[in-house]
Amino acid sequence: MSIDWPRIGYAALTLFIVINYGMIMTALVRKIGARVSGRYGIRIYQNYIDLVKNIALRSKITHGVMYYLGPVFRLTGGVGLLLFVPTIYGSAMWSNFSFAGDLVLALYFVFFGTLGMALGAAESGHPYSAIGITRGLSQVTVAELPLALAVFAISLQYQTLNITDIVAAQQGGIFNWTLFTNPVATLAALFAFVGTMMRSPFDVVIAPQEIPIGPPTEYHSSYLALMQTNRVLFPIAKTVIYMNLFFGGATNWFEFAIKVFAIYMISVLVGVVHPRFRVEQSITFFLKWGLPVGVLAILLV
Amino acid sequence: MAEIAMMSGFALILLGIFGALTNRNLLRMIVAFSIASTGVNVVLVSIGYLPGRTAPILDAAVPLESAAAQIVDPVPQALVLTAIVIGLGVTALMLAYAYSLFRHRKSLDISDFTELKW
Amino acid sequence: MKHMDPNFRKDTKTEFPQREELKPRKVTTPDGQVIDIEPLQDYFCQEPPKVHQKSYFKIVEDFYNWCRAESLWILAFGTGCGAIEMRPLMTPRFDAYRYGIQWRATPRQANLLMISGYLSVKTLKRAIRTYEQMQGPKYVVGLGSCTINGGMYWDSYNTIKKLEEYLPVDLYIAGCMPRPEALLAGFMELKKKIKAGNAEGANKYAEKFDWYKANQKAVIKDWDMPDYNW
Amino acid sequence: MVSPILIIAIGLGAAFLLGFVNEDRKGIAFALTLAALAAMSLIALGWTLAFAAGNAQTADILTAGFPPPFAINLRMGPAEAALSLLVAATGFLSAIYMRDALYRHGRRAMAVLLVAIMALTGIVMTRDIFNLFVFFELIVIATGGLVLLSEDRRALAAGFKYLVVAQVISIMLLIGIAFVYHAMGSLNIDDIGPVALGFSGAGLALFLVLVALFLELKPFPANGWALDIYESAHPGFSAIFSAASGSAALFAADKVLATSPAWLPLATAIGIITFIGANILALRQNNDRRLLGYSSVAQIGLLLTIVGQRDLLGDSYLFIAGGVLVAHAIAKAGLFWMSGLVGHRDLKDWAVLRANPVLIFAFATFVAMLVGLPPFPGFYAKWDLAHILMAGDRAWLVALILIGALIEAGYLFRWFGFATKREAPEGFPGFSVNKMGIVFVTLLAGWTSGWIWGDLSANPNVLSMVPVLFALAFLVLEPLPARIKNLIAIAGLVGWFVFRYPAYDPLQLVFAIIILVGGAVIFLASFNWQGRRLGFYPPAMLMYAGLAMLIEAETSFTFFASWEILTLGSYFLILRGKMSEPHALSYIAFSLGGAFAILAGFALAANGTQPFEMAALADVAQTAAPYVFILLAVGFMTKTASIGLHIWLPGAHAEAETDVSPMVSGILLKAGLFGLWVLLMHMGQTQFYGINLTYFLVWIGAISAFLGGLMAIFQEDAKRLLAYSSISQMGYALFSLALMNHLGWLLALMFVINHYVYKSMLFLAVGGVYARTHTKLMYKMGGLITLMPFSFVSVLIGIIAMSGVPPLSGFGGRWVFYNAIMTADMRLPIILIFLSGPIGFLYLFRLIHSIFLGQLKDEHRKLKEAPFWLLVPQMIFVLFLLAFAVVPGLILRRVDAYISTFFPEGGLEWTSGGIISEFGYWNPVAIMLVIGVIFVSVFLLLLWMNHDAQKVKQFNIGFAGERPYRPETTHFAWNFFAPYRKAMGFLVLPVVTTFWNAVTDVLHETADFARKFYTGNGQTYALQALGFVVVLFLIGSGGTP
Repeated sequence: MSIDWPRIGYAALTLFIVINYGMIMTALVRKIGARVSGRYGIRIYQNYIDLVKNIALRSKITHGVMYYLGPVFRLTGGVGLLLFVPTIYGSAMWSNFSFAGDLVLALYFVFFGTLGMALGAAESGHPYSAIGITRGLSQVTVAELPLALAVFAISLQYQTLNITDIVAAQQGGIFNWTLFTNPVATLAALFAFVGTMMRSPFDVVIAPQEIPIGPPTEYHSSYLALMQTNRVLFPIAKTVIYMNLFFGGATNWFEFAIKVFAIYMISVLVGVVHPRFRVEQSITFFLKWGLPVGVLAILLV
Repeated sequence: MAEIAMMSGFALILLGIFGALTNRNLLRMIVAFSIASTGVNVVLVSIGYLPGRTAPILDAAVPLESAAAQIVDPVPQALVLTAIVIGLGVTALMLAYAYSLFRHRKSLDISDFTELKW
Repeated sequence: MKHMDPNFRKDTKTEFPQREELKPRKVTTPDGQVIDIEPLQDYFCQEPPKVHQKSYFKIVEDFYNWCRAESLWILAFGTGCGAIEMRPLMTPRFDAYRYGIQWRATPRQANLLMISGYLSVKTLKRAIRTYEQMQGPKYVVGLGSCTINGGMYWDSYNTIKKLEEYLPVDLYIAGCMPRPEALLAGFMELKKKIKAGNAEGANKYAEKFDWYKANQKAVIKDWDMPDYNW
Repeated sequence: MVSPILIIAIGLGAAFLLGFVNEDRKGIAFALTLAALAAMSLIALGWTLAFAAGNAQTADILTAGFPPPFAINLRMGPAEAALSLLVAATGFLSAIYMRDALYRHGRRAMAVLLVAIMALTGIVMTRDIFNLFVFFELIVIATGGLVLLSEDRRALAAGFKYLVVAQVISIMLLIGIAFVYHAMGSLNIDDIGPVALGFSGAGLALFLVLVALFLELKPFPANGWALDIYESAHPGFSAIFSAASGSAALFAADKVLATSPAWLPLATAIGIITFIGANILALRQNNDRRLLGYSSVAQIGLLLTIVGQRDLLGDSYLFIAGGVLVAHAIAKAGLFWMSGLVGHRDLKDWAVLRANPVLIFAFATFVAMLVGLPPFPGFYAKWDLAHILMAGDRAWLVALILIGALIEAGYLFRWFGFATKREAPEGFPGFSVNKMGIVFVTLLAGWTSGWIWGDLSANPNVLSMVPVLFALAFLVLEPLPARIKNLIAIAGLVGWFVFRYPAYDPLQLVFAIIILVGGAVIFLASFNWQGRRLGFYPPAMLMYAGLAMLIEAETSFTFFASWEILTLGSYFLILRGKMSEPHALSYIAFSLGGAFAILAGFALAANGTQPFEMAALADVAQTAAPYVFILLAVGFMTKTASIGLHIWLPGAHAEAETDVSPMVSGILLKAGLFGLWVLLMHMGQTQFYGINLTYFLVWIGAISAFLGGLMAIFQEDAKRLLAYSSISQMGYALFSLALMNHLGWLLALMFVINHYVYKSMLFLAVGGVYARTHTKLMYKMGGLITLMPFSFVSVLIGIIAMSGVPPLSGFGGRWVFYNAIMTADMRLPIILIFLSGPIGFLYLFRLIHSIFLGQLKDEHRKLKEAPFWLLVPQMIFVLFLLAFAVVPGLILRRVDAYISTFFPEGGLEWTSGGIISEFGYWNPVAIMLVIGVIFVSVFLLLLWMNHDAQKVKQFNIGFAGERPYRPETTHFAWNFFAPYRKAMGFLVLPVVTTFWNAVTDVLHETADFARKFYTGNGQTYALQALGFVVVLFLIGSGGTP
């Protein structure tokens, strides 16, 4: 098997672009939030400083092997997810490693980082980590359900599981987007989107004052740096999937930036106006509202 | 005649069984069963009886050739004999039981012997 | 101002028994073997803190110090009434975020410990633990007169007077209480100190570890933890 | 050939002769008795063998030289010969067994015994109805005498009660005989012409005779008197009373009934009511002998039912009735004899039998014989009976018989559970060698009868099948050390696989690999056990034998026999667990219930044709097909533990031994799946009122997958969690099978493989942890990762594989799943499947977290890694999972091609660049590479930055300024998914358990209420007997004009 160096180069470049874009974008989003509440907000480059600061910490501790590997799993999950999904439509190179698997791969690889992170955090032996994991896992199982149904619906609609093909089917005008051809499925997927972005009202998982930020409570220094990197990367990787499936994909980096930002803002907008759910409330919420929409989506296709 | 015998036989049976089921005393039950057995025997004999025929003894009075037309059916009578013998045996056994029960349990009331149940 | 009580908690007669859960104990393993458990040895890391060297290249260390200064993560831990003065810093009026100052709920991720006001002996123990659990380089800021000399608690039987005897304080912000503006000014001072490479409290703590421990143990009679809380 | 009349003559003569023996010369008297009984047995044996060899004709013996009806004649035919042998041999063995009692009571008792046996053979042979009466009366008298052999004082009262009722019966019998004679003019049974069903004249006469004969059979509910005898008499006599008297009386009834087929329905009705009624009442019985009494009554009821069906059974009648009768007689006699070895009368006191493993084996044999399991005669009989009745449109009767049999199996196996699991009493004096010898002879007779019936059967003889013989050989090997036996077992499994390899088609091959090779791998873990490990290998190998035969079965008979064998083997295997007594019981109850459904299904499908090829399922008539489908599906789903039929599984799998859990979970469950596979392969498109039946299966599978997972996440017990997970996984497999498309089947097959691997691996890992921690409660563990790294790795790999996260093999399953549902007709059940995927993630995470991560406990600080031999198979599984993840095609490709023969559409394309379906693609190698490279890069990056991290201990956590108090209070593990319980807990309310509990409660309460009927008062019993007759008469005469 020959190594496809250009492809690896493009993948690295994609990673670089997306991480930087994510660093800026998340800072921007926080800044927007600050401005809305009348504050000046953090500096746009604050994420970089925090990252370097964490890497520059002099003392570190470890609780064991899984604890050590947790962030590795986490970031691998984020990077992998990004690279397994075609980023820019119409470019073989910007499709990165999407030849390795289709939509199903992307959907299941989401759990890779979650699993590793949960294992690592659990090894720290901190009860708050475990509580946070419980909450996170409990919530995500139900939150992902509408997405699974929506994905099923649109893969039936397009009769393919190939993401590139799904994007291709949405080309040629805004009204070809799944958003318009299948609004119910899109709505269902957005339930899942809002539910898994770790934003209010679904952020009881990392409740800072109650269970000091939950799973990562013992993480610091470079561990935290890896997780911070993933924190800017992973939501974008996930947003890219939504963008590809429901919002027509992106044909160039500019479109990519706009669309990702816009989709990302959906969860932000929902978050800033809603107070936090308890876990069982969010489970009930998804079953009561997300699930019926999802069911409708697969019945209507 | 045969009907009367049979009727009285059945009456004895019913009487006997009624007695056996209503008297709690073991001895009375045994006597009642004897009555019932007698009733059965009477019924048996009455079945075999054919009016106007003679006893099934093959002698000069009843030549062998015409015996089948002259005698009453001998089989029920033979049965009765057997039944009586067996009845005797059973009655004796029951009496022995009653004796033994009384010796061990100082009671002849059947309703006292209910430790085996359910 | 009267002098501070020279005999503050100098009573050495009273014996404080070891906490029940920290006493060595014998337990039976599932196989029926009886083993000794020394909770302090078995459950806590016994390593002393290390003095960490600066980066080899000064330019790298300067860059790091700049980053550390511009990314102050304060542990959300209020020890006294001064805690209430911290909250306004998050509001639009003062908005400390614009200076790279954020609050963290876990000591693992924080690098600035604000001792916000008087510190009772009981709280001191928690403050020490928390400080030791933070990862270096880490900074301590004493807030208000109470941390400097006991302030209005100068003759209290259970409030420590000089914070620097127990933790390496980088900066005091005087006042009773200091207003948020003063806090912001203090942060600016701290930043300068960090950028100049002078905020080496963690190393100081490690270097003078025995001295700090002696001071701490002198006032904390029911010492129920390892010497250094990793 | 010796004249059969000698049987009677010897008995009678010896009895008289005994009168001449000096009262004190007991040895001589006893020897005489035994000699007489032996002679009687030998004559009967001679005749039986002659009939078996075809050297003898049915002989009529004219006693007085006159032909009937002028004199009494006896008949010796095959049935008579066998029954005489049964009676005489039982008498002979019982005589030896009762030696002490006979010595105590002297020659008179021996004479009475001889008379009893003589009279019983007389009943069997005589063709004269009055002679029948005489023999019956002789038996009454003899019984009255022999009851007194017992040391139990209560026997006296029982005997009297018996006599009272016997009097009533004899009155009726005699009147009946008299009127029959009146009507027919003959006392010879052969002269009793066909009497039409009626209740006047000849009808009434025959009714009286029949009803008296039926009463001799102790029909339910007029049988209290007999039960008292069973309870209080000497067990040796009870054996005669149950095995010999019952059989003889039944034969008498059969003789009379044979003359007038019109009366057969009466026998059927009484028989089936007795069978079910007595079995229900037995449920609440704690006294062993009384329980055996109920069971005897029930078995005779079943036989009467069979007698009632003789019109339909035709040529098979003797085979069927004989099979049930022989099984009943041998087993019941054996059990009564065993009861004499047990000092106390409570069922739980049978635990004393554990002092001798052979006795336990004998107990198991007798229970299996009574329930009608292979390889015993009852099994063949049951099989033929069900087939003929089904073909004769008497499905309702089959249903009733099977229900009754199930209830009987319930209390018998419960009893067996008591014997193997309850506290054995202290200071046990030891068994009487004499009595034990008798039991062993009976045991031998049981197995011999099994072989004979197998040989007589039109179907293959189970005892001549190589795997079964191999398994049974382990009985002989039991004295060897466990490790040697283990080696032989492994060699056997692998050898059989190599031997049969060429004959397998790809589907069979996959199952064979899992069963045989997989079984061998799991056996590696069994090397962990030392000593002799009695009672492990025979059942385990029996289970494997059943499984190995199952996948090769071509006819429905072999299939069913294999099914029963594997059920039986696995039951004994499961029962070995420390706390598994109730769970093993519920396992066998459900399994037998399922097996009976399968039996009914096959019988219905065969419609009388035997042997019935499995492939012929496809050709079942349209009218019957849906019912066949439902019956078979329900049967198979009890094994896969689909929801509703699942409640046996968690306990059975969780409480089993460490190496048994993977066997019964990883391998045994596949039997059900294989069954469903075969079913769907042949009958996949069966419609029921226009609805495709697979739709129901899809729903059941989806619901099982969902609820099984949901229940798993709330378990605190690690093995229970895994067990519930099996329900979920099997639901998944059922779902995908029932999708009825190419990829669905491929998916099911991947589940078969994957589930075997990771469930075996996880069970072994948890078992290894259990071996060290001695607890299965997860919250009591924690932090074991550093102490048990290998176990951790296998659980970790298992979790990644099972939850479907790439890059391990579980993902392949999910990918195929998505592709499979793209072409599925149904969409709604898929929602449940979507939800159950992540739920699987939850419970698996709980498993690994609570055991290996978190806080290590005081008492676990010095634990060692799991035992070596438990780790060996785990590591093999880990390697396999990694390999299977990269090159799934090695196995799946062939199967994919094979499935194409059923579903040509929708297959996969296997290219070098990955696997391509109609809708998507998947490249396992690339996935593994990409993830691996990224992971390693990130890891190296972290290592570079954080290589100098200080290793800290478990209490060094940022605990809000405090420090943890103790590990127990710091480990967050109990009720781990509390929010889930709050939100979805209502879905896992134990509805199904409540339902099944209610079913058993109702049965038990009915039993408890109804048995009050037996007040213990002799007069009441007599009244009941009379009432029985009257009710019968009223119902009968009301029913016929």
